[in-house]
Amino acid sequence: MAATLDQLFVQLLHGMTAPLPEAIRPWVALAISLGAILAVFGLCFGITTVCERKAIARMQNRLGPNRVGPYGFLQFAADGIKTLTKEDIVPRTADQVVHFLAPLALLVPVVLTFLVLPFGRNMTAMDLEVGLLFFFAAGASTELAVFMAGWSSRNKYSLLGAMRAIAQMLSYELPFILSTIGVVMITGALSTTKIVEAQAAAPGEWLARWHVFTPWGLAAFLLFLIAAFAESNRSPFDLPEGESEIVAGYFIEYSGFKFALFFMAEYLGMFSSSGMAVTLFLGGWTAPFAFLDWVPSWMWFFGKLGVLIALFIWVRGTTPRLRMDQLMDFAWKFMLPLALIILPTAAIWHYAGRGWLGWLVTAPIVVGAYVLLGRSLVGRRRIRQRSYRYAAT
Amino acid sequence: MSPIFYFLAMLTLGGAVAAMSLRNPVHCALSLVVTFVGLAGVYLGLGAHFLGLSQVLVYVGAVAILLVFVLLLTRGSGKDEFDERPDRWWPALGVGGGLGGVLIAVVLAQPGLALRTAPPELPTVRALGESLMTDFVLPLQVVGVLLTAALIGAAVLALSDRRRTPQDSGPVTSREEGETRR
Amino acid sequence: MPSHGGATAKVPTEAGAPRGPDAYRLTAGDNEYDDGSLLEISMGPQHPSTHGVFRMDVVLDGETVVKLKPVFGYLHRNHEKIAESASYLAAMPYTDRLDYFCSLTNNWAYALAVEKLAGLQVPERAEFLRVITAELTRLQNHVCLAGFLMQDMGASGTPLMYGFREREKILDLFEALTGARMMCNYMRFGGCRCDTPPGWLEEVRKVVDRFPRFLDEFENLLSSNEILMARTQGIGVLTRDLAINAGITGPVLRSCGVDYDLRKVDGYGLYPKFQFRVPLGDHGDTYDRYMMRILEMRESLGILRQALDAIPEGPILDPKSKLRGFRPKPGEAYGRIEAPKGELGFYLISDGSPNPYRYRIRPPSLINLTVLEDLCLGHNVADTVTILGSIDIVLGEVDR
Amino acid sequence: MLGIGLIKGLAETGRNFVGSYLDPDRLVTVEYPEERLPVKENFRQFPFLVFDGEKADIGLRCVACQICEKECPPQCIYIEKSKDKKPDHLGKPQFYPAVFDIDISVCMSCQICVEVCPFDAIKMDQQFELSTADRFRGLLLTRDRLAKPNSHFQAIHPRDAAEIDMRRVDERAKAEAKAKADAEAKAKQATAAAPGATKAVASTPKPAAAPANEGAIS
Repeated sequence: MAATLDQLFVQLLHGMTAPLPEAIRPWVALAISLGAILAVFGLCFGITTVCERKAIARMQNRLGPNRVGPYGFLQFAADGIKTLTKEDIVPRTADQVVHFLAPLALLVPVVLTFLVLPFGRNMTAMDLEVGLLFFFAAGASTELAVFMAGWSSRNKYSLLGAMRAIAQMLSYELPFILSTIGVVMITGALSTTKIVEAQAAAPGEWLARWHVFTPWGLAAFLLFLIAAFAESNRSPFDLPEGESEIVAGYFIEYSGFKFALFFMAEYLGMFSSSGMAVTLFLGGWTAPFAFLDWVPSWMWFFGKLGVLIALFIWVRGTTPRLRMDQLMDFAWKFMLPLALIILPTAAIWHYAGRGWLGWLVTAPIVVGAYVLLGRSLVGRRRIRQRSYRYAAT
Repeated sequence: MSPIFYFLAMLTLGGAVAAMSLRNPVHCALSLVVTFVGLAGVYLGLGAHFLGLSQVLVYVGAVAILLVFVLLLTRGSGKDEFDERPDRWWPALGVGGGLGGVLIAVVLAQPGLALRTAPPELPTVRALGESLMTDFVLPLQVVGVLLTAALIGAAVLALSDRRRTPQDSGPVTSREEGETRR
Repeated sequence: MPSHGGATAKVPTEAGAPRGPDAYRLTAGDNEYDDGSLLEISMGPQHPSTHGVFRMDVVLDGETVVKLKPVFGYLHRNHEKIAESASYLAAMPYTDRLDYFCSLTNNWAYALAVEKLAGLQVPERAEFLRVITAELTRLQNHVCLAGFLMQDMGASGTPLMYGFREREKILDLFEALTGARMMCNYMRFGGCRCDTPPGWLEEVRKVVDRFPRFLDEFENLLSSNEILMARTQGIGVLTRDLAINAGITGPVLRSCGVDYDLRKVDGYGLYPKFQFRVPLGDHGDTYDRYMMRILEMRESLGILRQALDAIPEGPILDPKSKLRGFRPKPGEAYGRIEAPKGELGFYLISDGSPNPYRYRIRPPSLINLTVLEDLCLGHNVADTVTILGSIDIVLGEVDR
Repeated sequence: MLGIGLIKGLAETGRNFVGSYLDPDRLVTVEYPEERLPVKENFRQFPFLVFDGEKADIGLRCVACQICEKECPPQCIYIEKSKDKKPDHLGKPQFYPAVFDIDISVCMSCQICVEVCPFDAIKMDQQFELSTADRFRGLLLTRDRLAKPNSHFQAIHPRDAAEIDMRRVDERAKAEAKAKADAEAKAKQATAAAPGATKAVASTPKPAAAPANEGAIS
């Protein structure tokens, strides 16, 4: 029963493609998977926007949307109808073609990144040997779309936003990729499926071998997550759309459905980055404890995804935004060195083993590097809490 | 020679032609990106997954951005169009054609290369990595040193022209004493 | 990046070159900066962060501000002239609309000026009520300011909502006392308009007792936040001399270490009777300006507690004061108080007629705004927004 | 260490997230059309004219003295005096407003008209749902729309209304007593001097001008 449930979607796909001729079967399967991904994550996008608004509202002691549908959960449908029926305004001076293509150029690569995510056991739409590379390659293509949007609008704010976005994405691409290299080193594979399988609990062990349970893995996970915040332009790294400074950044001149596409691409990017974080560090679809193996694998994946997205929302409800130069400093002076330090640490862990020796050797390196780098980052700017004096009365 | 190949070839060539013929430099750069993507598609179609994806990652993700940045930062605003038509296209054609001829000649002169036959086996990433780390370790290191030197040089060039901002130098406190405003 | 002819920002390259804001100021006469190297953007009047209809003409070199021209007047309502053509009493509701966050302190400043002019005495209970309402006003103003400041830094509105939540409780008190939440129109020449409704002082005490908990939460959320500190420390430094020369008052002045609080200096109202301290900053940057407000709120709570303990029964209006046919004898008077934003002064000349001959306001927002360019030069465009937020302006008062 | 402040902040928002479900002091939102807060007694919105008795055109307290029109800071009141006179509650003939308009798109709810009114005729209403599709006539309150019975005033400002009612009853009683005394005196005079040739003019005393600043609120 559990196995059936686990392989439910795999069987379904198999059943749908089985009658087809051999030659086109993989392509049809890919198309169906893509359709399913779009449907599932499109719905996720809708629900997440509502949940985010409600959660942030609760953090701010408000009620949040509660008018459309039960508890306001159909708000996203209302929003969707609104954006679809809105007039699509293109500035007269805008570069019409590029302006039109930008949202598409942003959305397509983002959707492609989902193809290599293993949503469950045997549930990878495109099980490439170089899946991780595919993910990053597709993700890197979004930068250009952001530039296209900002440049073609012929708006000073959008140009500033585009410049910020590109600078930010390029800078965070490095720690984003580097933080995953440790996983590749330990696993010895670029295939996302293999990376997940390597994190399952070994026979006889009760705890899974998630990479986040190791000192280097925890640090790399946090780095990856921070870089994912930056890559998906989420607070506190939402400078490209910093609404208090440059109003909406690169998509300031977009309205209606095109704006919705940008919005959707942002959320899908968040999902795919979170999914990759789950895959690389949180064991993908594997259960944390061996005795929980009976829960269907895709449930684990989506559960972990939900936790990470909740984290994204939580952070957004809390932090102010960084400034551009601080963002750059943080990427190049903190995250990049730390990511580079994590690489040899992962190698040491590989040879020292999973036991106490590994912990004893690697944990101090990671913690020490974190403290020193953090102190140098903050200390150079003399940032600290201050004490204040009072006038003598 | 599947339809996909023809599509990719058309994409690649069309992008290249557009990159050469369009008037707006940013459009040219974006067309070049199409070429890069098409080329990556060709690599993927040949089974060179690693190469194809690296092509996207490096060329689309970095080189194209660099091109666009250079275009935007070095040209004044409002000069989006090329000012004059390239009238000396004869020498350009000569140089380009010569280079193309040399490349084609080199490719055709490769021993044992027969078109229309797939390579016997697809090299895995592991094999690629191992050969890079064993057989080609010296070239790899040389290239690495070269690139590092270029990077440092660029950083030095950029640093010499950098202006100090208050954010870099900590709190600005040294406004002249007793100065009145304006 | 070298700029091509035309205007340049004076770029300090060698040692000894001017540092500080002046290093970035565009040289005079160089208005042809549109050569592609500088970017002029117009922030406002319809911009999410300009606190009303305020516009900043910002010239950027990259993202560094090299010129900033504040443009205001979009909200000009001819307040002073209207007040000169109407009776003394009729100007009172208009003062509510100056700094619409702090209508009660505006009322007080105007009432103070008229009382000086007409020689009216304020009964003690009315003085206590004035202190209580003024300090409550200070609380809600500072709370909102801190929230808006964080909003300008992109904090998704969370601190702003917390600030508004607390402000709401104070506004409820105002509503119960004066009948309106923002446009209170409460004070009269020689006292206050009405006495407290039954149980109002207990309600105030409840709010005052709960407020410190909120302040602690606020500080937990923000004051030690690394991003906030990085965004505000060393940003928009206002020096002592510039502040004094430019006539800056209020928390902005105290943040650069100048001990000048009209509640201590003038000792108007009943402030000499209360124990409170004046917090001072040492750096004069945005963080200090923010912290001044937080610390002042704690002092205000102390004043409120003392006032609530000591408030006597009694009349609330000077029997000599009258509403209709109020004609002060000829003369002039300047009444000023420490409004939440700084020194708010009303200058009045009476020629014995029912309306003032001259009516002039010294608005703290406008005067504090004059240093905006000095604070912003050389900083990032994102910092102009936070610096503007930390100066704490209300356009109703700037434009009048 | 870097990050501590952020984690503190996260804990704070997390606590507020949970607290918004548990602590009514945190979740202060009122879902307005369904839920309504009790209106505070002192709350003021736009002015209305008080009338006594049942009929607005008979019992209107306003005597069209036009003080409020003069004192109104934004000058949003327009009054036209009547040609004829009607007796007020004390029986004294008074003018009444033939036209009394308040443009509430101009009115700033400052309550000064209420404070300066010597007749307790104009008071502040608490009706705030006044949105209208007609921005000209819909926002111009005429005399008929402004006139509201004393019972309405008693309902929204009970403390105030009770005091004013008491004072008015006193005044009336005094006035009646005086009228009676006058009538008796007159009757005595008449019987003493020339019976039958008297003009029965009941010279009622002027209504004691209520201290304006007190009548409204305290």
